[in-house]
Amino acid sequence: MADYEDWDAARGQDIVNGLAGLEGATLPILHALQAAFGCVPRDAVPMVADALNMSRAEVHGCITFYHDFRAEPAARHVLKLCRAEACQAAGADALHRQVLDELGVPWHGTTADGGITVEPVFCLGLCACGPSAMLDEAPMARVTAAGLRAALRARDDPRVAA
Amino acid sequence: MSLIKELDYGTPIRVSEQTVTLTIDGQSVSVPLGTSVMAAALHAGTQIPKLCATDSLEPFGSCRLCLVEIEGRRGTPASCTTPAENGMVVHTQNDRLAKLRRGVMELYISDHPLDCLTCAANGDCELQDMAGAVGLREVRYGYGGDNHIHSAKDESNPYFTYDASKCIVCNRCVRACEEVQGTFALTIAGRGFESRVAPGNTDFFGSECVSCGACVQACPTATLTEKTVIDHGQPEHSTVTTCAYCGVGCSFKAEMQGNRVVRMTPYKHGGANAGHSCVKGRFAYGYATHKDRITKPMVRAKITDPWREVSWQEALEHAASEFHRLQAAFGVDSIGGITSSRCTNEEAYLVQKLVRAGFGNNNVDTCARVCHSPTGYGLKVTFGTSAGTQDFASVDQADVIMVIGANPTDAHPVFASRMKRRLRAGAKLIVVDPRHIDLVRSPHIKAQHHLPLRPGTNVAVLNAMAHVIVTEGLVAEDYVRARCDLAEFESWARFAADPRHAPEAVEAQTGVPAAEIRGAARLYATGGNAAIYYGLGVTEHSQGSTTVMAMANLAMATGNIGREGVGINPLRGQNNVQGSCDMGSFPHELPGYRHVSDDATREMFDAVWGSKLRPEPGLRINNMLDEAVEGRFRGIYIQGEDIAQSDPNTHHVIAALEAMECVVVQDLFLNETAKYAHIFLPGSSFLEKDGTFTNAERRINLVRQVMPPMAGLADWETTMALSNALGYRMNYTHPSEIMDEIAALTPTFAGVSFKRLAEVGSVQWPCNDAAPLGTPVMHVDRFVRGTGKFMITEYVATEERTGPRFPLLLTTGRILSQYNVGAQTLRTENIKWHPQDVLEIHPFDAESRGIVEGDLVMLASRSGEIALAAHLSERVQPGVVYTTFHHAKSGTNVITTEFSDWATNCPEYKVTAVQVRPTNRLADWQEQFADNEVALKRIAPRAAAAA
Amino acid sequence: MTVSVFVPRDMMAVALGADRVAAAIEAGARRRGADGRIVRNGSRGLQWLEPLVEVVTPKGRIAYGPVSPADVEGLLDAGLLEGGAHALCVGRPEDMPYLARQHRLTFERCGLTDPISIEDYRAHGGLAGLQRALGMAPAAIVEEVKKSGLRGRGGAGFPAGIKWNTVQQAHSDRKYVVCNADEGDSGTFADRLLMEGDPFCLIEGMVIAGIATGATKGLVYLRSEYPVAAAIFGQAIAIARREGLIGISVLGSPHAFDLELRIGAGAYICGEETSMLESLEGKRAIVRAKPPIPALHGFMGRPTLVNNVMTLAAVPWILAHGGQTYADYGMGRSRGTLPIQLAGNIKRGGLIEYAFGISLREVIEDFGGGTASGRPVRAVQVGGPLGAYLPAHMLDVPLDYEALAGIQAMLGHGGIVVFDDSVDMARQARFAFEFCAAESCGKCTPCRIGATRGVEAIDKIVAGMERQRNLAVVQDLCELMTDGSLCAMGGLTPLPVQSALRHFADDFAHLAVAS
Amino acid sequence: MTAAPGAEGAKLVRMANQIAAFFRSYPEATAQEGIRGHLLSFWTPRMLQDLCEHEADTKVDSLVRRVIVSLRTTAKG
Repeated sequence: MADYEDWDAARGQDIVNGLAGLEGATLPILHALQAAFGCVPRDAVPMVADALNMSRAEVHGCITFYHDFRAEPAARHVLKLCRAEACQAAGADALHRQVLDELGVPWHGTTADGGITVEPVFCLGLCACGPSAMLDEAPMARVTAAGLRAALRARDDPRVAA
Repeated sequence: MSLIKELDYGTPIRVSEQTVTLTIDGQSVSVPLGTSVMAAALHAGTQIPKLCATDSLEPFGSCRLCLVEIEGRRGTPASCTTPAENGMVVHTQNDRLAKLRRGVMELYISDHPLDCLTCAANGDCELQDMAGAVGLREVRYGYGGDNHIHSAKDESNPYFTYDASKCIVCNRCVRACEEVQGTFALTIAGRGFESRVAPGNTDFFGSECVSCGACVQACPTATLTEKTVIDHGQPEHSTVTTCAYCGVGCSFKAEMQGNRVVRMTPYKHGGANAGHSCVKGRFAYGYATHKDRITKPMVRAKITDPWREVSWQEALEHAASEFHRLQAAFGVDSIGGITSSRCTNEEAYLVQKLVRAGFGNNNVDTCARVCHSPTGYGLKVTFGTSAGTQDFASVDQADVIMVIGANPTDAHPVFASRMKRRLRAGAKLIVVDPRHIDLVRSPHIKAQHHLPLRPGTNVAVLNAMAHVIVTEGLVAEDYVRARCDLAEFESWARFAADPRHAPEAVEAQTGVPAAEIRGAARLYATGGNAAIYYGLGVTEHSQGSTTVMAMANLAMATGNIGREGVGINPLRGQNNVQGSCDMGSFPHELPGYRHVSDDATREMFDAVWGSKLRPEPGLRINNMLDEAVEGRFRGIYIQGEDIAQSDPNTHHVIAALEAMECVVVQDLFLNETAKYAHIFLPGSSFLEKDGTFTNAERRINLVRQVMPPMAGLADWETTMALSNALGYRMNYTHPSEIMDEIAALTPTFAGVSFKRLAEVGSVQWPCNDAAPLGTPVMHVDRFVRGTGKFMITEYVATEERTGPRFPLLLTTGRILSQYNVGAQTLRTENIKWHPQDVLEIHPFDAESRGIVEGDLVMLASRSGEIALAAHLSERVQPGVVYTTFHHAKSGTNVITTEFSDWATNCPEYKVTAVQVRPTNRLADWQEQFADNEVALKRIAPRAAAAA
Repeated sequence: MTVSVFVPRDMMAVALGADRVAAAIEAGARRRGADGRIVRNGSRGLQWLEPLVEVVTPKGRIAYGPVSPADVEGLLDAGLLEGGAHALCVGRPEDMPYLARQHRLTFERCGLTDPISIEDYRAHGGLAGLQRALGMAPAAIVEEVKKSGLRGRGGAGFPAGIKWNTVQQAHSDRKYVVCNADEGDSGTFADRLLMEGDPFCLIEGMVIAGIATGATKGLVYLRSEYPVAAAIFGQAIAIARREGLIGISVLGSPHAFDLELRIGAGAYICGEETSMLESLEGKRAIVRAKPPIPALHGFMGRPTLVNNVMTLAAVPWILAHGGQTYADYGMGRSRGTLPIQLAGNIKRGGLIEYAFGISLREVIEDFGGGTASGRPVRAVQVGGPLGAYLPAHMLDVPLDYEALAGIQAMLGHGGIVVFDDSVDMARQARFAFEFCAAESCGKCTPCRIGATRGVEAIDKIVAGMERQRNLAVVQDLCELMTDGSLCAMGGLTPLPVQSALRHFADDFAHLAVAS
Repeated sequence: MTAAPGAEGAKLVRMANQIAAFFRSYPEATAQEGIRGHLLSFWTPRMLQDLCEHEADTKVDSLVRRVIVSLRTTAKG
C-alpha cells in the first residue's frame, strides 16, 4: 500500500497540468491522481475537465466506467482475487469462499477494521499456477488460504515482511 | 387540426452529388452517397424498427432493433450504421430478423416499468411503438430479475423530469447534448447493466445543463419529459409558429390542448433552427399567460393617479383626442411613435404607417436604434443593404469564424450550437471580446485567437488587422479588382498601411498583444472561407457604425463576401428587429430602406396610403426624449418597448417621459415605461396573433395564432383601431392583407405572401420575381450597391474616459436564461437561473477594493449609481466590470451614459467609466424604484373605476 | 570470475517469490565470498518451474526450479553457482523436451536475455528485422508481411498484411500504430511474457509497422493488471529512446517514430479494438460501430494500425528471416507459429510456441502432462472466456483458426484452460454470462441486458424452474447475442454457454434434479 | 433630473462633431460632402436649424462650421 496524500488543489493541478499535453490524457491523469490521493477526488473532476477541454459530465462518465477508479480511497490494503476460468479450474471458487468467510466481507467489501478491501479481478495472467491474487502491488500465485493469511499478516508487520 | 409529427429517417440526411442504387425488400431505390440503409429503406417506403437512431443524430448502433440481412454479407448488420452501397440487396423483414427484434424488445421490457397507462409518454413513446411493431407478446424473462424500476427521479430542472427507471440507455439524450447542443452536460455513468444517464456527479439543475431541451426532444420514452406533459397529458393538436425571443427565429410547434399550450417543441423543418431550441423558446413561454398580464385598457390623468380600467373605445378615443390636442397646441411634430421589434412585421408596418400617414410626421423609431442601427447604416454604405449577408446554414461551410462583440452561446444559443458543431468539425475560431466568453474555451471548443481588447477599441483592432492584411500582401486582389470600387480601395489601403495602425502601434491602446492581432489577421485572410459574426459589442459604441464598416472592409479585402461560408453576419437581438427595420421603423426610411426624401417612393406610398408624406427625416428616440425635456415633444405611442428600462441614462429617459402629456403604452405588462404612461393598451403575445417575424438571416417566418387574444384585440387590431379613432382609416381583416400591401410597395418583399410562406415554410428577402424563393446569400455576383465601397475608418476614442474617479470600464450584456429587460423570462421559471443581476469583477480589482464574493457593491458612473452583488470572475479582465440588465430593480441603465454612435445614435452601452466600492445600502434610485413599484402601478378597484 | 545467475523478473516468478529468491542468492553468495551477478531475465515460459533460476557454467546454463526463498541456502550449499547437483536441478533448459520441441520464433530470446539490455537484444539477433526494413520501401515491407501469412493473433485472425496495406494507402497528416496489450482472456499470458521478457522485440515490431504504414506515433495499451510488464516495458521505451531506436530519427534513418505506454483501468472490453481506441482518446470505452474501420478512422480520427502484441512481435523475425520462411510453418490458412498458453488445472502450464496444427491433445498431454490434480481432463476452454468448452473426446482437433471454427469453437488468443472432472459445467455457463455482465460496456442491448438475464435464466434452470422453457430462453438469448451484439464481447459469450449446453447437457439436467 | 437649459444644443454640437470626426480622414471636399449628406439624411429640419444657430459656438468643429455655412446657403437657395 501507499501512503496517500490528502487532497490539495495545487498539487492536484500540478498533476493534471503535467499530463494534460498527452493525446487523450484522461486515463493517465486519473491514474496519476489516484496514485497520489488514493482516489479521484470529487474536486479534481472540474480540474481534469478544464485541462482537457471536456465537460465535467464526460469526466464523471469516464471515471465511473473503469473499475480501477475510485471516488473514495480504498482500505489500507486491497486484495484482488482472480475469479477467471483458469483460476476456477485450480479451485479458486472454494478458496474465495473461505477467504471471504474468514475476512467477513462480500466482494468489494472492506473488513470491519478498515484494513482490507477485497475485490474480484478477472485474470492476472498467472493462469498456469492458479489460484492467483494481488495484494496491493504484489502478485501471488498458487494461492492458498494459509498463504494468504500469512501474506496479510506480513503486510502490516515489517518484521515479518523483512 | 391534428398533431404534427415529422418523419424520422433515423440517420441524418446526406447530401451528395453521387447517388447509389440498391434493392431493399425487392424494391430498387436510389439515394445520395453516404445515406444509411435505414434511411434508404424509408425512401423506399419501409420503416425499419429503431430506437437509438433518430435523424438529428449520427448513427450509433446500440439498440440492435434495426438489424437487416444483406446478401453476401455475414451476420445481421445494423441498418443505421451501414451505408447504402451500389448493388446491395437488403432484406428488412423475415422470420429470423423478426425473432431477433422480438428478442431485443423482450430484453428492454424486462427492465422497464409496466405502467404504460399511467405513463406521461403514453401515446408518444417509441418503446411502446416498437413493442407493437415487433409483435412482442410476452417477456419470458419475467419481471423479477435485476432491474432499475426503483431508480430515483431527478426533478431538479424546473421544466423537465428525469426518470431513470424508464431509461433504455439509447444515449440519444447524451448524443443530443453533444452533437446538437454542444454542451456535453450528459454522460452515461457506470457501465454494462448499471449504465445510467447522468448529468455528471450531480443533479440536472446543478450540472452543466443549459436546459435547451434537446435531450427531452431526443428521448424516445418518458425518461426525460416536460413537466407540463406530466401535469396535463399529451397534446391533441399543434400549430407551427415562430419563437418570440431572440433574432434566431426558431420555428416551434405549439402543442396544444384546446387553447392551452402543453409544450413548445422545436420544429424539424424550421429554416433557422432545424429542430433545435434553447431554454427560452422551448420552455419559457409561461409569461404569455402569466397573472401579471393586463387585459383591460386603462387610462389615468396623471401618473400618480391609479389606473382606471376602461373600454377599448374609451381608451382609444381618449388617446386620439389627446394626440389631436397636442398636435393642435404644439405642432404636428410634437408627437411620435415607437414600433416594437417583438411584434410582427405587419404590426410594425402599421405603427409606422400610423405615424407617417396618421400623425403626419416621420417621428417613428424602433428599438433597433439602441441595438443594431449601426449595422443597417454600415452595411448599407459599404454593400448597399441594411442586413446580414448570409443564412445560418452558411456557417457549415466556414473555415474561419471570427466572433466580435457577441456572445452567441448566451444570446443566440441555437445558432451558437450550429456554430460550435462547425468548430468541432475543424473550423478555426477568432474571438474578439473583452470578456472570456464561453466560446473562447468550453468543452471541445477552443479559440485559436482571443483578442481581449479594451472596451471601445474595436476600430483600432480591426484597423490593425487591416494593416496586417494590406502590408503582408494578403489582399484578395482579383476579388477587389472585380467587385469593388478600386479608387476607394486604394485610398483605404493607403490608410490601412499607415504605420500608426500597426498592431504593435495600437497594442497599448487596445490591450491586445500585437502577435495575437497579426495571427488573427493572417488566419482570417488565409484560412479559407472566413465569416464574421457579431453582436451588440460591435454596434453599441460611439464608433458602432465605423466598426461595422471596418468589418466590411476586411471582408471585401479578403474576398469573403458573396458565397456560402463567408460574410458579415449580425446576430440580431430581438425576434423581429430585422423586420421592424425592414418595415420602415426608422425616421428617415420608408419600408424597404428607402429614404423619405425620395420623391418617387413617397408618391407610390401616398397613392396607396392616401397620404401626403413628409420628405424630411423625423426624430430618433433619443431626439424625441431630448425634445421632450425641452418641451417640444409632448406625446408618444409606444408599442411593445420599455424604454424606461432598456434605454441608456434612465434619469434622462424618465425626465423625458415625465415631461410628456400623453404617453400611450401598449404592452403585455405594466412595464417600467408604463409607470410614466397615461393610457395603457393591453398587448397580445405571439401566441395570440397571425403575422410574420424576420430573423437575423432575413428569413421571414410565419407566426400563427394558437389562442385568442387575452384582451380581445391583437396588436395590429389595436393600432388599426387607434388609427381609425384618429381619423386615419385602416381596414384590414387579416395580417395577410397587410403583408400584401407591404409586398406591393416594397420591391424586396414583392414575392412575399402568407400563402407563399405557408407553402415553402419561410423565405429570405429579397424575395421577388428575380428570386421567388428568396435569397440565402447576398451580393453573390455583385454588390447590391454595384461595387463594394471601402470606407476609411479612423479610430476615434470614445469621449467616455476612465480617470481617477471612474477608473473601471463597465460593459453590459445578457445571459442565456434571460431575455432583454426580463419582462418575459423573469415571469417564468427561468428566474431560477438568474435571481438577480450581479456585477462581474476581476479578483484583482475586487481585492484592491476589499470586495469579496457576494458583497453588495455600489457601482457609480457619471450618470448615476446602483448597488449590486459582486461576483468575482476571471471572465472579465482587470479594469473591466460587467453586468446584465435583466432585472428592472437593478437599474443598470441608471449607470450608462448618453454617449452614442456618431452615425445612428445607437447608445454606447458597452463602455461606461465606473467606480466600484463596497456598500451596505441600495442606491437612492433603487429605493425610489421600490416606492414607484407601488405608487406608479396602482390599479383602481373595478368598483371605483366604474364610479 | 563473476558468475551470472538468472532469476526471472516476470510476474509469475515474482508472484512465486522471485524477488526474495534473487535477494537471498545475492546475500548468500556475498556471505560465501562469491562474486555472483544477478540478472533478472524474462521467463522461458516454463511457468510451472518458476522461479526458474539459471546459472551460467562452462557446460552452459544450468537451471533450477521451482526455487523458493527457503531453498536458496541449500542450493548455494549444493554449489548452485557452479551448476552443482540438487533435487531442483532440471539441467540445461534447452535440453528439456518442453522447450526443445517448440518452434521458438517470436519467443526466441525470451528468458535468455536481460529484457532491458539493448546489447543483449542485439547480441541475440535483435534489430536485424528493423535494419532490413530500413532498407526497404514501405510497400515492400507490407509485401513481406503479406507473404508471411501472418494473421492477427488477438483472436480475430484477420490477415495482418491487408490491414497494414489499408493504413499505408490512407492519406492523413498523421497515422498511428496502436498495440493492443489488453490481454484480458483468462488462460492467456503470452503478451505479458513477451513484454516482460523481450520488450524490445515488440518495440522493434512497432517501429517496423510504423515505417511500413507511414505512422509516426505508436501507443501500447496495456492492462492495469500487469504492473510488472508496465514497469519493464516503460524502462525499455526509455532505453529505446536513448538508443535512437525510437524518436525523431529511427536508428539514424529519416523515419520518425515515437512510442507511448498507456495503462488501462480495469475494463476487459478494451481488448476490443474500437473501445480501446475510445479509451486511448480518454473516453468511456464504448464500442464503436464499424464502419468506419480503425485502419481509416482510428485513434483521434486518424488512420490507425491496431495489432495485438503477438502480431507485432512476430514482425521482427519475419523481416529478419523473410516472410516465406515464416509461412513455411503452420497449416492451411494459419501460417507461422502460435504462442500457445497452457493453463488451468494442468501439471506443466506455460508458453508453448508451436507451428499451427499441433493438436490440443498433444499440447495438454505431451507438454502439459495432464491435470495438476491428476484427475481426468473433462473440459478444455480454448480462446479465453468467450471461447468454447470442449469435452475430452474432442481434443484431437488441430490448433488452427478454421479447424476450431469448424467445431463451433475458436482459437482466440491461443489460451487453453484445462478442467478436471470436478468441474460443474452449468456453473461455467453461468459464469460466461456473469463475466459478460461484469465487463459489458453497456452500449448494445443484447449484451447490456442480455448478459444479466442469461445469468438469471441459468439460475432458474439450475433451480429446476421451468427447465425446458428456460433452456429455450437461453438458446434464444444466445442466438440474439450472437447475431445482434455490436461486438465480439456479446457476440461470443454464447460460445461457452452453448458449448457447455451441447457437450455437457447432463450437468444442467443433473443440477435441476438435485435442486 | 432635468437637462440644463441649452443642453440640447450642446448635444447637437457634440453629435455634429462626432460626425465630423469620422469624415476627417477624407479629403476636405469629400469630408464636407459626407457630413452635409449625413446631416441632411438623418436630422430633422429643426435639428439642423438648431445646429446652425451654434455656428459661432467655439465648441463646434471647424469642419462642421464650414458645413453649416453651406447648409445655410442651401436653406437660402
